[in-house]
Amino acid sequence: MMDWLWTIPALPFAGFLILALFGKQLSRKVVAWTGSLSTGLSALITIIVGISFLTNPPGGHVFKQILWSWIEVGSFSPEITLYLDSLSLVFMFVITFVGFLIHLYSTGFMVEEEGYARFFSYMNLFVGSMLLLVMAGNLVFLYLGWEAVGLCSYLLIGFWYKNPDNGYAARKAFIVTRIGDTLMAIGLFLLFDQFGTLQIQEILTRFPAEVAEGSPFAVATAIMLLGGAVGKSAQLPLQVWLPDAMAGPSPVSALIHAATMVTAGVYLIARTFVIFQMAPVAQTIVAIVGAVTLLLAGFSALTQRDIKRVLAYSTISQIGYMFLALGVGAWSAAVFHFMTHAFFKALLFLGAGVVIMHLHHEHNMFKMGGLRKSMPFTFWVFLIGSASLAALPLITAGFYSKDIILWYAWAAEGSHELFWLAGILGSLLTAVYTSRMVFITFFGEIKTEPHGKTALSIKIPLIVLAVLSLIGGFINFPGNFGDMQWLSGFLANNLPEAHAAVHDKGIETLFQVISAVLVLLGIYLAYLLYLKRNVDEQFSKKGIYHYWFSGWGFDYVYEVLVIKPVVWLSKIDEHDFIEYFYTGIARFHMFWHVLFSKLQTGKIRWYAMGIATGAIVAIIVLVFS
Amino acid sequence: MINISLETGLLLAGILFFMGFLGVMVRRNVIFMLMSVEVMLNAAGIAFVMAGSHWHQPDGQVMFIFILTMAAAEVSVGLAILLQLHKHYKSLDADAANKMKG
Amino acid sequence: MVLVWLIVILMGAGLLAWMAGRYNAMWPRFIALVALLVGFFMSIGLWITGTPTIEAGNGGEWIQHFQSDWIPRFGIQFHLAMDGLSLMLVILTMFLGLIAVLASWKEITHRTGFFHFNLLWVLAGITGVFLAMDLFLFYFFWEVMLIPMYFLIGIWGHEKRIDASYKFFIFTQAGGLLMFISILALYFIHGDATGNYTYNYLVIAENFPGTRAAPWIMAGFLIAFLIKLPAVPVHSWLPAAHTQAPTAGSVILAGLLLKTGAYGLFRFIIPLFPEASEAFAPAAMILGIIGIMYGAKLAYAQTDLKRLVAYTSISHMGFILIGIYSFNSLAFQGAFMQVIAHGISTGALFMIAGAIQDRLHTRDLNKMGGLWSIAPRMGGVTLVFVLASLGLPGMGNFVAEFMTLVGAFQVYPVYTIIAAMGLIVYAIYALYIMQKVFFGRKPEAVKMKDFSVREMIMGLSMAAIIIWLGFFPNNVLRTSQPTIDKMQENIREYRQTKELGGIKAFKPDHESEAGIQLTKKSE
Amino acid sequence: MTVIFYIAAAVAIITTGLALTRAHAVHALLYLIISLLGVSVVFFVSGAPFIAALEVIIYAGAIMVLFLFVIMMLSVGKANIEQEKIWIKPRTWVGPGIFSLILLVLFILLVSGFSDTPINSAIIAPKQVGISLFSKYLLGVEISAVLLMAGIIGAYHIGRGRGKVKHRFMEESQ
Repeated sequence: MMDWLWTIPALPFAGFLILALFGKQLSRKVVAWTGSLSTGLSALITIIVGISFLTNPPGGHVFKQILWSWIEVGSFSPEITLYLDSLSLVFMFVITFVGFLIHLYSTGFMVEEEGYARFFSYMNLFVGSMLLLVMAGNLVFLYLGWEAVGLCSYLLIGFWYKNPDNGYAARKAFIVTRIGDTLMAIGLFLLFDQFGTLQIQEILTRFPAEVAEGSPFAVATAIMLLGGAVGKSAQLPLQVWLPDAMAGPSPVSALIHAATMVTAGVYLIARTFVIFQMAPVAQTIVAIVGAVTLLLAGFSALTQRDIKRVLAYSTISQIGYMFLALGVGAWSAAVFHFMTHAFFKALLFLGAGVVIMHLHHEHNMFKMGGLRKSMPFTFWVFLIGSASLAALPLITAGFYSKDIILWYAWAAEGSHELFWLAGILGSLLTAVYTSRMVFITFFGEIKTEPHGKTALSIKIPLIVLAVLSLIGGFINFPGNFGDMQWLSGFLANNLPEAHAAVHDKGIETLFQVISAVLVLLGIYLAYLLYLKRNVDEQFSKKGIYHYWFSGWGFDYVYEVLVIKPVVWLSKIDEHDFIEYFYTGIARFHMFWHVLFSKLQTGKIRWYAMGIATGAIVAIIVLVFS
Repeated sequence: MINISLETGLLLAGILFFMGFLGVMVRRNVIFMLMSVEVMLNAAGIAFVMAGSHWHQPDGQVMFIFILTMAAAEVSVGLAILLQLHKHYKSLDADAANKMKG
Repeated sequence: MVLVWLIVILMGAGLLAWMAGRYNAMWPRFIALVALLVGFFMSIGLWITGTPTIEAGNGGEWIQHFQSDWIPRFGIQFHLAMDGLSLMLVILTMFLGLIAVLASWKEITHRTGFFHFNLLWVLAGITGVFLAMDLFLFYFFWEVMLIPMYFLIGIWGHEKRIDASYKFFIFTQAGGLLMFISILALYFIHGDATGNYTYNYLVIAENFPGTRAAPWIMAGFLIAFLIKLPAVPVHSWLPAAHTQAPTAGSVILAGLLLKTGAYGLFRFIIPLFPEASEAFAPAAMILGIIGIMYGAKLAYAQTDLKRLVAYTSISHMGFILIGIYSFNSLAFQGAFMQVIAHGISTGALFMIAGAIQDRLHTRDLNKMGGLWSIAPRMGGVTLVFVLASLGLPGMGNFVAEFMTLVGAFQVYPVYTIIAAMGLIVYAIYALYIMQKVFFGRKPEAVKMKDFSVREMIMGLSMAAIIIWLGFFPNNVLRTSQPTIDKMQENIREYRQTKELGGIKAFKPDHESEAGIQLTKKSE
Repeated sequence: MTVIFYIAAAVAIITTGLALTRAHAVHALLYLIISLLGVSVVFFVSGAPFIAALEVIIYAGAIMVLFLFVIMMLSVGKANIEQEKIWIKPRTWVGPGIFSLILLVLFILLVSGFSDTPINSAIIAPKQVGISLFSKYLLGVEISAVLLMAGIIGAYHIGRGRGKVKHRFMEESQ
């Protein structure tokens, strides 16, 4: 069954090709079928391959499929290799499965849009590219997927191309992530320079032997890779693109900007974990980036008025948790949180999409309200997603994944108490802003009356995701719940296990209680602040609130420091100053031309005088000097 | 037969040459300019002949014959142009024809 | 003999087209199309039949070789030879020639006969440049490609065509004459030293001593090639010429003429002057980086679509400079790949720009926008090439740029990092094109037709090739590998002799008249 | 004989000077003929009788007569002579005169000290000239022939002067 591995990315690509080339000619029904079926089949094969991987693991828990030799020049010989291990399998499962659900949702959601085929072709392209990213066996191939998902993100953010703002957001997303990508490319140059290969596994095995721990090379490489990860995963300082990326349709936000693409950075760091292990400084930086990002984004999420922007900042914040986990060495915890986050965040985005759709494309939460009664189905699934995001204890998937991260933030070797503090503060914030969002949208008085009915193709994915948001956490219980850490165990085949410095189950339980209390406290706080009193109205224009609202002013700073100078620089020299040099040469000769043509009077006697003068000068110079 | 030096001969040639040159520069009438040119050519011929006599070689005289030929050709063309000039401008003023185009 | 035919067919068809154009405007188009198709399939055939030679060859075995006397008195021969490098470039020439003919099918209605004559002769000149192994013959073809191009710009160009054509002519001619001086210098220095006065490149390359004049001789070649490439301080002719030329002219200029400069660097500069090249390398790196950054910056500032694309060419050519002067085979291959990939991607962009201008009668980006809604096919094709231009993986340009950078990084890490920053700037201008032309709001007055079948065939075939290059670059790389290896070998040899303290000595070589020195050496 | 040389030379110089200052073209021409005759005498005494003869026959005879014909064709009238007098006012002579004088002085300086030995003017016979002309300078003779031919054709073509077109490259501008 493993030999079918190549069909997993190939199916979405085939779907993309069909839709891109013949999309115009096909009916909407065929388009919808092609789009979702290709992803669905891919998901099915993933599951089959996964089962066969689990039941009959290949040697070393690694399966490789070499398709063809890509580039071959001397020692530089990246191949098109698919690489399957536990890490990529988890990612593949989420990508194809959640991807399929979102495709299914889109068949109903996008039904009234023009460019139906275009949408599905881009989506299929995205799924295929994302699969390449996580299945790539060497870094160049990974980079291919990495850039291709960026492209799809660009295309889908700007899907409604007629509005220039969407185009701007799309370009911003692409260019900001491209900065990270370029840093990552430099990391690849460094690695190739050192090892003469870009095979991931070869680098990982040779790295500890050939590079000293903490050496400048290791740190530089790790930082460069981190740069790529930070760009893609919208972490500090390159997080500015993600809130604007909400200009795309909701399924896009769900698939690309919540569930899969933005977690590519997590995947990259987990994939190249050895490099980070060998560069402790860089790993600490990863943790710091994660901790700071999760707090900053949390505060920003607290003040947003656009429901999708709340979710966007929350995504940034949740990925911050994953980075924190990576930074403290809890590799599998990051992957676990990635998985549950994919479920509940996709659910939230899709739910928000339903709300937006039924309210005539209204994004502003303060014009919603009271939807609990008019849209009960949406309310309930949204509530489940929110509970999971807020990590409501015991019954939600978010609780389990976040709990492990918080525990290792405290207990892991080389961690710091501040990381835990940031995490716990973040979980309070998460509870507050999530509840705020739910309260404002679904409770209170009705401000806009929804219209239309929700199609079945939209409901099914929501139900499935809601279920997964609840039970998705049960595959990995915390250590003090008994020895039931199946996901970590599975990942341990390919990722090192986290080393806890503290092994006291009592303390672990204590911390769980603390965070549970804080979550409940956060919900109550939100109830007081946003349902009982309308705090937003009072603060909306003031000081720090405004500062948070604009994402801590990063956009403004970049505008002043980067964009304005670049635009200014290019506009002042639009006509190329070198051109003036050549024009100058031409002018110079023109000047002498005009001058000398004055001498050309046409009078023969004048010329004779000229000859006389010339003769005098010539004789004096040549003979008498 | 005579007792003069080459210098003297060349002096004669030089005087005539520069008189001719002066004529070219001063006169505006094309006929006179052509005449002046003839004088200059003739002076050059004198120089050749004198030099030939000095060294007892016929080459100087041969050169004179060439100059003569050239002068004849030049005068015939020059006078033809002069006629056209006169027809065109109704004048023999060399400065009238200063446009450098037909 | 096939090589001669390649050139003769083009030249002959050119004359025929000129004559036929007096009777019917359609005939020249068909004549040109047929001639180029024949040339194209001939060169593809050479590729297929030549592949065993290439793969068996251990460096420098010719696929095809033709040599006969031309002006024996001065040691000038009609000497053509084809290795993997020139083979790929000839195929590119024929392919882009086809594109150029198809692109001007509807655009050129005025004096089609003379137009196609010029077009075919430019192509013949370019083919000749890629094949010539006699320096004099090389110079001859160098001029052959220049003059018809001057006419193409000057007669069928846009509003400022006269200025542009003068500028093009003066710049390239100045370079050409400097090169000719260098060729003469090589001829005489080599002749004086060995007694064998010949223009045969292979003989000279074999025996040319490291004289003190070498840097100056190299400078002559180098300036000619840098102008053609173009590198930044001497790029000024390019935006004008590309902008004003008709579509076919722009396609050929960007796709092929610039590549003759790169080819010259590969073929002449590095093998003939290893020492001087090595001394020049840091400067070349800086020139390359300036080209990349400055070209991209200027591209972003433009509002004229064709001018924008023209500046992107300058920018991409910077990578070639960096690749060639890194002196390792990875970077060499990267630069070579850039030659091919950029030829196709920029050729396509000019084809599209020409199609837009033909429809809207403007190149001003501010008068466009939202064209996707009325021309999705055109938009899709454009998207592919815009992405290729920004170096998206999966396209040939990415392979080229990535290989160049990886190769260069091993030698000049700092420069390479700066050059890599160019990739960010590429994204800025490339997406700017898409946004300005196809996205955003469509002005009410703008109406135009989508791509026709003919244009779709062109667009899709080029898109297919660029993606094929992105995923299967090995086919191309394998073909050029022996030549690159040979270059690499030369450099290694030179470095060894230098380390031993010796200068490459004169070899009074009497056998070298045969001219197939490289083959002999490889045995 | 030396005296004859000096006299002839003086005559030549003086008549040339007169020729170039006349306002009336025919007068000038006549002075010029006398000057040429003087030069012819100079040739004769300095041992070149053949050249002296040619000078008289071709220069003073043929070429000057050609001038005369043209002057007659143009029928120079009184108005032209008045115009000519205005053109040759003394003031116009100053600048060119200085130039010519400087050049003459330079020339004299160049020539002086060249050779003091008298010309031993043994006669160089026409035979010698002829032999030299048709052996050593045969190519020159050929070229001269071509030149004369060109002169004839050119003179005919230019002088023909019918219609507006003087030459196919020189179309009338108006």
